[in-house]
Amino acid sequence: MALLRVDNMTHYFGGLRAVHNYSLILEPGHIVGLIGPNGAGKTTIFNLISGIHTPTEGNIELEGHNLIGHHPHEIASMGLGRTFQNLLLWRHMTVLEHVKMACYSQLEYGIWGAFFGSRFCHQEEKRLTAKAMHLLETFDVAHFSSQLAVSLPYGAQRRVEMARAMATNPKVLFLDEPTAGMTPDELNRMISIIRKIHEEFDVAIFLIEHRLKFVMELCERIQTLVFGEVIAEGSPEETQNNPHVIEAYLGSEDIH
Amino acid sequence: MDLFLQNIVNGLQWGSFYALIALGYSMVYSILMLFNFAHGDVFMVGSYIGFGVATALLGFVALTGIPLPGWLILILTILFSMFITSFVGVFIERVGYRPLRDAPRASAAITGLMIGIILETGNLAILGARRLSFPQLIESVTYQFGGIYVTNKKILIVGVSLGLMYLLHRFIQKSKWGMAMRAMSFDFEVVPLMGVSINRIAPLTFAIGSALAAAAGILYGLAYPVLDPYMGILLGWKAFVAAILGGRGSILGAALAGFLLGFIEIFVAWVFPSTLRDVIAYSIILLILTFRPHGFFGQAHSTQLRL
Amino acid sequence: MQLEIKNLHVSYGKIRALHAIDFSIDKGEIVCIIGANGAGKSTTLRAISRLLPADRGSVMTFEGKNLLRYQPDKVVSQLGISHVPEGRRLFGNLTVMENLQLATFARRDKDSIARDVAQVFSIFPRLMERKSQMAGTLSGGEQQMLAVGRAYMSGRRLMLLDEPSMGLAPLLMLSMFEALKEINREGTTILLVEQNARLALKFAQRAYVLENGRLVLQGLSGELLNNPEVKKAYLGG
Amino acid sequence: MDIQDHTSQLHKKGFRARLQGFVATVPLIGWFLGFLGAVLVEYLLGDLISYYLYLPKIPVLFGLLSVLKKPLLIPGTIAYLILVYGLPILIIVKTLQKQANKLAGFLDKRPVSVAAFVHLGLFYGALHLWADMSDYRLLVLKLTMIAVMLTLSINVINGYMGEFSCSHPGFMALGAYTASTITLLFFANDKQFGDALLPETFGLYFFPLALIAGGIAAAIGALVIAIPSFRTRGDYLAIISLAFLFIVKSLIENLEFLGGPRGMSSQPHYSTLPMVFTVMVLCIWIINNFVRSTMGKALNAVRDNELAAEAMTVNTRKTKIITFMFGAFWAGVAGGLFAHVLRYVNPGSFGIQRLAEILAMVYFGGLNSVTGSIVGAVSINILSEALRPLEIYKWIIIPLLLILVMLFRPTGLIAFTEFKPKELMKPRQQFVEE
Repeated sequence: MALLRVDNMTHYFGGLRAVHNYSLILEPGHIVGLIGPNGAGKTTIFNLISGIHTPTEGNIELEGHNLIGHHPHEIASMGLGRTFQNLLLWRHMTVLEHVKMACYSQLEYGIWGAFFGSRFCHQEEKRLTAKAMHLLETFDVAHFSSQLAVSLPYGAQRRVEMARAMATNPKVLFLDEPTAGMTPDELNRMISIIRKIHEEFDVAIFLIEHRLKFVMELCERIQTLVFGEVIAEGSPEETQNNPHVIEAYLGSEDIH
Repeated sequence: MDLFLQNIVNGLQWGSFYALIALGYSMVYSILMLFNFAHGDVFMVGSYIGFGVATALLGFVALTGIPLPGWLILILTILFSMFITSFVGVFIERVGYRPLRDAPRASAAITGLMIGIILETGNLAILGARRLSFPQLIESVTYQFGGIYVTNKKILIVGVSLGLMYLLHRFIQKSKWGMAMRAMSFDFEVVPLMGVSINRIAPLTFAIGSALAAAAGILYGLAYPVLDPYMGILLGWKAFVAAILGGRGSILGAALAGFLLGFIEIFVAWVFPSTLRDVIAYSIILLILTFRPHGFFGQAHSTQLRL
Repeated sequence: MQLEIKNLHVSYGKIRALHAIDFSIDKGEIVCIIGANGAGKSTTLRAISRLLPADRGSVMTFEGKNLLRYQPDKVVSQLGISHVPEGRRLFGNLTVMENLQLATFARRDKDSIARDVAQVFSIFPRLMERKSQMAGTLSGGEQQMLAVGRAYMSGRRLMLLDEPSMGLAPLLMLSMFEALKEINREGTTILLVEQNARLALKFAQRAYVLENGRLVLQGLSGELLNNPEVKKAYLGG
Repeated sequence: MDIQDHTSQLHKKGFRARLQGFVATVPLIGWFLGFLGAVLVEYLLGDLISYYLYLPKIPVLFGLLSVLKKPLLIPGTIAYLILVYGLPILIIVKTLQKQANKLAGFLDKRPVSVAAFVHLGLFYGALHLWADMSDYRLLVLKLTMIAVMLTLSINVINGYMGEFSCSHPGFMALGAYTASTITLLFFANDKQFGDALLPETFGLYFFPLALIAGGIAAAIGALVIAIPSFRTRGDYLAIISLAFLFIVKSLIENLEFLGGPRGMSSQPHYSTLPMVFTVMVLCIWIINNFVRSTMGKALNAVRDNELAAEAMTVNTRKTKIITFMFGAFWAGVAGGLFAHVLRYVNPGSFGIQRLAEILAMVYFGGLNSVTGSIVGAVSINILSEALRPLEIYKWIIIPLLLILVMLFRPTGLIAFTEFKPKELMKPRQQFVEE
């Protein structure tokens, strides 16, 4: 059984068709990439699957559970973690608080425990802190734990965001342009980080990316999206040599 | 039936005040995405300035003996007061809003509220607690159409309001400043790229809104001649509600919602005991906003309070 | 040197987006800046049109005048630098004609405005047909035309273009660049930022390569097109 | 010349550094002891000292009031303050420095609750004595404590969750009227509800229940705002909450059995100082616990980015409902206390002016900060009492002050800090090490 399965998903914004007949099968442990020019609808697909928008048509299943109509937080608790293209860090929260916050659905204490500061509540908070610190160490940002996340260097912010996504205990991880704005050094580091989480946490990964080098190196399969439609799907080599992809994404060869 | 039509007329008059004030809120909102919470008090200040101008003109007539007719004094009063009050708006923009353009919106709201309190208290401090009575510049004449009674003042109030709204509409649709305002309401950030200075458009918007509020203040003074420093609170907040109800930033919406609010209040008071007016009017508003969270003409984008 | 930029630093809060950028453009040139997403291309343009404040120590001169002394609206109206922002940013609630008129807000020369409008319509005849339509209802290509037309109206010494090819079908892209060539022939200097590097390098005479807020390469377009590093990083092979 | 300047500067710096060093070595309990001592001095010798300083009576609010009325009394008042407050506090703090640190160290090893109990007991004792000297002081103190509760509870909504809610006076009114109805119905003989149903002696014990009932009424009212908040934020929510405020106010005006516009009066005298103090401490404690827990931090996540919060498994709807009801609950409780402090409420007490006052306190003190709320409530309250002699000019000075704060610190004086009682009560390290 596929871990994540999207069938014939179509979505309209107003009268505008943003995504057309999109399908995806993500097997456990796989890494799939989604490429395409700006405005092709890649992030829209992420938002549709993670429940931020509800698709006009189509079906989405995670481990056989239907996701349509669920709130994003429910989908996230079911095991779909994600990052955002523009990070969406919380402005006034520290790095540690970010990661702990992502454990919200794992909180065992109730509202009264929080009000009266029960012993159980304190134990839970300690447990989460330990878990969060462990994640932060994995992503090599533990030394920033008490700083505001937005005050960190860009690369560190990216890693904090990934740690935050991992704290939701995802089975599938969606990465929206994880290397945007990174130096080549940071890029290589990001590749090894993604490999590491892929192995260590046993998650399937679905990622949007602009840099071909990155996608080619990581992904087993690549989908190319143009104007909301998948025009090609296949291995990195196939994609690289597909004339449609070259025309649409790399810029057509003959101008002037 | 007659009573119904009579209430329509009353609603039109009552709605005129709301609509004129709501326009000021809405214009400022549409370009700056901020509500000018001092606007209700600008209405009050406008009314007092109108009182001052009218008194001065009457004094001038009495001194020089030049027999100016009442209607001319009224027109002059409205024009002068609108002009003077517009500077109050410019001042508020300069002091309270320009420095806070990049600050959290809540801070600007607080500043606006506080400027409002200062205007109220300042007025109280200068003029004292006695209530002033607005000079009656024109004789009241009552006309009868079938079973409805209409005074010339009512006609004047509704007429002047509609006229001003039409002028505003023309200004916004046809002039280049109006065009710049519309552009600013759509996309604030790139307006400077058109060679348009935000620091000129913003004060202009405040000035126009304040001038309209001043007109409303004088018309209000004609209908209900007793002025007091807190008159802006009651009408101002309700007009603010109307501005929101119309859809924030929508000029047409603000005017229509102003009249709608006027009708709701008049008709509620007609059908129910008048003490229930606020309860029912606000409950209707609450229901409308719960089911149409962006008002009648508002765009459905959620703006968060920046912190 | 029409535009000369030295040691330009720009920061968003604590994060520095541009590090010591140096470059210059001659009058009448077409120059492009290429680079990956988030490399700082748009930031550079926004700094030139003063939408973003430059950090201390930055120097920008345009035709001998200190650019840093000008407010963003004066950059347009007094220096004649127009800017087509990323994503076009048209005023969707204004008609096509109004969008063009607004761009002449600060201009006093009534007659030449009419002539310029006619010129825009002759470059982009499609806009003529859509004259009284709301800009928000235009198709992507028409929007891009209007964005360029609007910039043409507001200032013509230097035109800054942010990704003019974004979201355009290949054929439209070609005609857009044709139009830009024409505007350039009339004497407008063009500085454009492109993600589609191949296209940009074919169009421009010179190019700068931006990586993570630093200029890493510069040269004539032809040279860069054949540069193996550029090929690998930006031309997809 | 140069050298002299230099040395005098050095000396100055030395003095300031010494002062700072001294202040830093005194634990909180030391200051409380000092305050208690000063109050004792005033209690025993206040009348005498003020008589010899030609003051008409002991300066009630640190002389702030009388000074504005009669500037001639300024020197006397300053002398009084130095004699009664400045000197005793300094002497006590200095002499008991070691003992206080030892005591703080001892308490630090006990559970937090024990330490808190001792601190609060001491503080309350001092406040009680202080308020005992004048009815006016007592009233101001109670109202200030209620203001602290109001400010904190609105901070939960406006600061921690970042909504601009305007309905706080409405919540307060719900609490005030509910609690008053209960106490008047059961424990008081009055015109509206007739004779007491239960013996009056039970009253004080049932009063907390009445307060809770008031809080619950307010919390239920808050649902009217919480539910629309799922779909809308910012201005529209502000207006919905404003409409709610107007509805509550004019509804009460129309309900004859609640006294209509005349209001309700002769509530039993239940809001005693220990009662108000205890409820306020509970309020601070519970709110502080909540906002420091991960569940409470969800409010910040919703404020800073709702989308990211949802994607990180935060149930934003539940969070919003909890926040509005929680904030409203404490406003209701504060309203109940308020009604029993003044022993008279009418709908006019819960209008726009009250809203402006509450907003002023929270934005002055600082958003997202318990300390800020306490500082804001206390300072605005004391200021507005102190400026009372200026009559209406008070309402020019306070708004101006607030505008200045907004211009220079748009989120308030002490914003975005955590309130950590345990840290506060710790012995001061430097001294212990020596």
